[in-house]
Amino acid sequence: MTANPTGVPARPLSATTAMLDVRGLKKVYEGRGRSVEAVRDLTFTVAAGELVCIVGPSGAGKTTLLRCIAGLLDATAGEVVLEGERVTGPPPGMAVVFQEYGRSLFPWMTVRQNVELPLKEKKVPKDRRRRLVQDSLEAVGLAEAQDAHPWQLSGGMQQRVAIARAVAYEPHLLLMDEPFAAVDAQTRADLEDLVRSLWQRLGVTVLFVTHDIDESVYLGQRVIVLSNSPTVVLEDVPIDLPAERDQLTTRSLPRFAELRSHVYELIQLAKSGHRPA
Amino acid sequence: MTANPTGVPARPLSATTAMLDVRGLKKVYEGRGRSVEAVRDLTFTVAAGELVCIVGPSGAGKTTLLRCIAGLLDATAGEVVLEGERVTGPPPGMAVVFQEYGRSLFPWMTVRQNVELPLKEKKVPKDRRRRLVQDSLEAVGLAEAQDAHPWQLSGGMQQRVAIARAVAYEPHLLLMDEPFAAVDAQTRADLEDLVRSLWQRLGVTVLFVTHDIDESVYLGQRVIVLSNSPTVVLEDVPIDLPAERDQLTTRSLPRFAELRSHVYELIQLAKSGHRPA
Amino acid sequence: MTAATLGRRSPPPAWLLGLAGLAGLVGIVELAPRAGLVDGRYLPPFSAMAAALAEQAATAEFWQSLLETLRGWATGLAIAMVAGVALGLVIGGVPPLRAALNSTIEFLRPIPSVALIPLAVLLFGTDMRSTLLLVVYASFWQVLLQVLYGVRDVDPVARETARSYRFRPLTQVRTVTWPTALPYVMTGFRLGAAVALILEITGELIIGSPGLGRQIAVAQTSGAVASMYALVIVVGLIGVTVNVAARATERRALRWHPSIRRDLAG
Amino acid sequence: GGQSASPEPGSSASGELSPVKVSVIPILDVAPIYLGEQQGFFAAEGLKLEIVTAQGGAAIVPAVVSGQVDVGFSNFTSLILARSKGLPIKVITPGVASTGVAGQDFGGVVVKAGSPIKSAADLAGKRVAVNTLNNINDTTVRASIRAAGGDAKNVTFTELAFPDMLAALDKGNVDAVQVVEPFLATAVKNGDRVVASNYVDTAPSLAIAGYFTSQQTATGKADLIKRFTAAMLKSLRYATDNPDAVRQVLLKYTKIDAGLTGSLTLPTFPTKVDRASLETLAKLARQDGLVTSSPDLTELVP
Amino acid sequence: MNLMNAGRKALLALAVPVLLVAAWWLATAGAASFFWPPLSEILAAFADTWFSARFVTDVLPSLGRLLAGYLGAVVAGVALGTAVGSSRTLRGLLEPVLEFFRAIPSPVLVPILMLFAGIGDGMKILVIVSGCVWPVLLNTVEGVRALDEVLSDTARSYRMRRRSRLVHLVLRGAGPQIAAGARQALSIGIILMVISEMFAASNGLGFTIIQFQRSFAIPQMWSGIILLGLVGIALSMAFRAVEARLLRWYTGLRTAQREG
Ligand SMILES: Nc1ncnc2c1ncn2[C@@H]1O[C@H](COP(=O)(O)OP(=O)(O)OP(=O)(O)O)[C@@H](O)[C@H]1O
Ligand SMILES: Nc1ncnc2c1ncn2[C@@H]1O[C@H](COP(=O)(O)OP(=O)(O)OP(=O)(O)O)[C@@H](O)[C@H]1O
Ligand SMILES: [Mg+2]
Ligand SMILES: [Mg+2]
Repeated sequence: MTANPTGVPARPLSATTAMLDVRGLKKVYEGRGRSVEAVRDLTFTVAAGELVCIVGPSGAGKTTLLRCIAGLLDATAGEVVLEGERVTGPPPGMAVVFQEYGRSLFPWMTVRQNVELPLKEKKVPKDRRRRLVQDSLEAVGLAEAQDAHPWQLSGGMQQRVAIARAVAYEPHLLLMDEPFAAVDAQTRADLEDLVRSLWQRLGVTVLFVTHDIDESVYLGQRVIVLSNSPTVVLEDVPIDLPAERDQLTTRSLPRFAELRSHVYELIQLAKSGHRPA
Repeated sequence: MTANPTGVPARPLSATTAMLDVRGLKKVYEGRGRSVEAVRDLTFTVAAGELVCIVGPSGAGKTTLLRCIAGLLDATAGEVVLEGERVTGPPPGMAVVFQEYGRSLFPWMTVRQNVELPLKEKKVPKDRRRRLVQDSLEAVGLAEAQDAHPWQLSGGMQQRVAIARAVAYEPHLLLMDEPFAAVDAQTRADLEDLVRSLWQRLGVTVLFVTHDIDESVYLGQRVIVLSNSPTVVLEDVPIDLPAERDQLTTRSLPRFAELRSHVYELIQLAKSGHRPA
Repeated sequence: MTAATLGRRSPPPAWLLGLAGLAGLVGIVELAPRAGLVDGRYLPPFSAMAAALAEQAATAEFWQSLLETLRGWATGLAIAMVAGVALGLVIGGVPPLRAALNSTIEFLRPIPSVALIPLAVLLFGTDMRSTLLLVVYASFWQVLLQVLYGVRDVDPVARETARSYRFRPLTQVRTVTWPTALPYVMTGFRLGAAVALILEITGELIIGSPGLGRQIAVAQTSGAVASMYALVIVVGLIGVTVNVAARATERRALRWHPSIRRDLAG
Repeated sequence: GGQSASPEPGSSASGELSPVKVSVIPILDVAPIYLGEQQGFFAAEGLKLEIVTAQGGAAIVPAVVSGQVDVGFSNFTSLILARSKGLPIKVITPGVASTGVAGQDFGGVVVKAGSPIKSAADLAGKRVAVNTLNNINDTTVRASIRAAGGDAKNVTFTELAFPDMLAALDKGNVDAVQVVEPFLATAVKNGDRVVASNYVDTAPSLAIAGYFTSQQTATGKADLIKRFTAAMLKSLRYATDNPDAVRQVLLKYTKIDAGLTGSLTLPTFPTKVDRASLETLAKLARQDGLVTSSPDLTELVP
Repeated sequence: MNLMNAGRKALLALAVPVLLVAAWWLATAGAASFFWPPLSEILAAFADTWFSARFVTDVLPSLGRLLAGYLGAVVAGVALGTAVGSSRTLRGLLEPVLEFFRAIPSPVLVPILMLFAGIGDGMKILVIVSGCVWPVLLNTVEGVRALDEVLSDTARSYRMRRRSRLVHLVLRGAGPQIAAGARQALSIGIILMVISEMFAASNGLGFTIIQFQRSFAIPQMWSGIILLGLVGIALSMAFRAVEARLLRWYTGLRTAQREG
């Protein structure tokens, strides 16, 4: 982890500090009769401690990409290299917030148990565990629902439990797949700031899939825009906004508006089937 | 159904044309030890052919409200009256897009079968059924995925299947629970226009739950803002934008900006626990 | 304002319905022979069975037999449950193992316990261990198969969650596989319990190890029809009791499961 | 068999009784052993009798062969079958025999009152239930038919447990049933008609079943078996002399209705294994194809 | 590649049986025990016993009854199970009665059945049904109860009629668990085929095995047991082929993210 006294991670300087290296990734889903080339050729690098957003049309293969990086899915071709090692299974110190947040919570456990379980597995001492669980649930605004079961919660609340679980885990690689899709605008803004502060505090590397273009620009140091399926990288947009961001000022910067409309145009291009030469 | 030659439904004139009447609705979830008063007292009316958006903090009870209206859940107190009749079970001619879109698709059926089944139930003749299925799948951009099973699709694609199913059904009451949460910005815009055109074409009454404030203002004739749980109506905001809307011009109207920041403030109020006197 | 739920009458409690059902059965058994639908000499009316039962219940031998039966049954079932669940989780969790053992399991499952009786007797004589062997053999497969199907039911997203947080294999089994399989295991328990009881009785009946089954055999060969049915009623009631217990356990252990949730929600 | 005098109860003079485990079927036939126990004949021989019950040969024969029990009770046809397959067993005492009086035996073939079947010969071409196929009861029924001049080849035997037979007869599922007591008495009480006494028709006083042990036990525990034999013979004799005691003891180990015991026809309890009967049974077994060659009966009954 | 895969699969499937047979062979090779004859003797008896007229006179009728009983049980179990699983009142009313009957052993139940069904093939089929129906019934009940709420709400909100809800939602949704029950019932059916032939029979596979047992034809009896096992394997293979077709969606759903 990059210890950074200023609390502001530096942009990557060279490829040698690459945390994550996706090389020529290709994924074809084989089914009876139906074979889908979801991802054709993805190559990009993420430096340690970077926060990268990924956007792309629905069905572009963002989830597929994340699963490959997480070591949950075997690629058809190409490879994913994490901290110099080829990914063959879930690496240690990684947390994933799944798009299917509802199904990723264990219905037989309470909210607290769900958040606490990975910490137990990580052998975090009891009182620290307690504190982490408490803090993360408070951070997502669910301190009161600790003893409820996931199926007693609304969709947005479930999603926040999944986020709390990932946050409490203190990963150094955090993969989030549309993690704020089910929460209201205000909560969303709060959670965005939560992710940014977590990232700054712990120096965690974050890959963040989202459909909200404003969100991608507000959060990321880079936004990778994917093409339509079969997917390639359409453009890797560096976000040259000041590192210190806040909901009001950052979003009202002219540069913000420029970037967001640029990304929006890219998405429109992607949806209309445009592919890089 | 309001036949309307201009394609633009009129605002409701009096309470006598009320399609839907929610009166003092209260819902308390009783569980072992944990009893949650999700909805305390909701009263509002929706005229026939109206398009009403509902926004509110995560966990406010929007889904609960929709389920009560759909006749899927018994209220603890109060009542829902639909076209003069008290709702005790799902009324005919209603379509619902559930928030848990993934779980609402039949995994043993293909996409086409999923969309077609309710039409078969409605005894729509075969060729018309074919056309409706084809048209609606094309409208959501899934014409190619017809023969896939839902679990072979991405999250956003699944959600669009659920939308296509509701659209093909040609309901006269359409309840949608965050139906565009999992799709990209461009698709979202397209789907918003799809809902509006459907509404104008068929005169269907629409209740639309969303977390996207821009979306609620862009789509609705009214936006009902709910308070924090236990829920009451915080404000019923009439959207006095021209009936003819389009993504570019409408969204750049000054009145649009005013309305959206008004709704946003209301949401912030709601989240901070403010309740009407 | 009236409650919206007013229209719905809550159904009578399950135990009341259950008693009504059993009462109906009693009524049929009482009336059928009286009305001449069956010959009362071969299926006596319920009252005759009840009288015979009362007579039996006054003897120490009856209670001794009941105890023997219950002991043999519980021991056998416990062994079968533990073995079935443990092996089921292992075999189901390791696909190559499953592929390797499939045909063997399918070969062994349909071997009827009655065919094994001489072998059991050869090994253990006519005491309770012979019967125990049959009980375990028969109920083990029921539990095993249920567990295998239960393990298959794990939600892939839940499994991936566990994998991504690098749960150790044992934790994965404990926190993901086991809860998913639990409803199947409960059904396996209920199936196994009845099969174990049946084999316990059959074993006692044929091998002659002590218990209710031997009493039934004696009654049968003596032509004491009412006494025999009285004992059968006892066996049936054991089955009913076990099920009540299983259901009660289920309501606690599966509180989170849709089936129980729906019941509790009303 | 001479009086094996038993003033000193074998080796266990100290009152310490040696256990002997006997596996029997809980039916009328084994009343003498219960009587003998009651009368203390076994204790007098220094034996502590332990009776275990089973439903048939499936459990009894393996138990005896494996030495799990010392003595078993079985019908002679079964034992002939076992011996012919090479099972090392030996008959040590007789058990029951037919009364030898036609119409007044403890087993017989019964038909419904109105049945056209009047004699064993009429059974030809009919459906007859026996409790086990290819065993003593169907071979003796065939013998009975042959004796009456009927065609024994085309009888259809069906296997039914004794307790189920009368119901099947009532329902017309079968035309005749071969039953033993107490079902015979019940049948007569129901008004059914006995058309043949198959045991009597086979041989004058057919030995039907007896007590046996395994070769290994016979040599390894020779003394125990000797004492058992002595006590058993005493019991058989006592049973023959005290029919009322037999009827009484039935109430103890069976659940036969007390009102019925008086009307039961008791079998005889011989004290000598009737070699001639065994030869007859062996011949029938070969004739009906149960065995391919007659076993050496001297090995079975030394 | 595909061929190699198939080869590996076959090897995996055969390894354990081959090992076990070898172990059995070795363990009994020199044995003198009357009840554990050498495997070679059993196999010799197998050919003599079953590759003969007996196949037609005993094995086929048994298999016919088995199939009839099994199918009857599956239909009855699914029908009753759906009804009981969907209605809480019905479940409360019937469950204790069903549990009562479930606990009654066949040696006791069969005589009662004979009172009503006589002693013919009908009775034997009924005996098979009476045993096979339970796993199907219990699993169906539980499967129906465990249906996803959102899915049944979807069906309700589109006002699917009772019939199509049954066909398209309940039966398909409970399918995986019904399959578990039906699979259980298969081997129970074989066992009950044998048991049913212990009563009032004069032919059949089970009858023959019991006859062998009673007449101490031990190698023949063992060969019969082996035949039962083989029947079990054959039927379960057929079952799995059917299951794989009907539950293709389920396999896909459950392994969707696992495979590459
Ligand atoms: N299990 C599967 N079997 C077959 N095809 C699949 C499977 N999972 C995904 N796909 C296909 O792969 C493509 C990419 O899917 P993926 O879920 O990665 O998209 P996504 O970018 O996450 O989309 P969304 O934004 O809608 O979630 C889609 O076309 C989808 O149909
Ligand atoms: N089955 C249930 N049992 C108990 N409590 C429930 C249940 N369903 C919902 N609740 C509670 O009711 C409240 C409202 O839930 P609801 O799902 O209606 O919220 P929502 O407005 O749809 O939220 P979101 O925007 O996050 O989907 C929440 O506090 C939730 O915990
Ligand atoms: Mg996705
Ligand atoms: Mg909701």
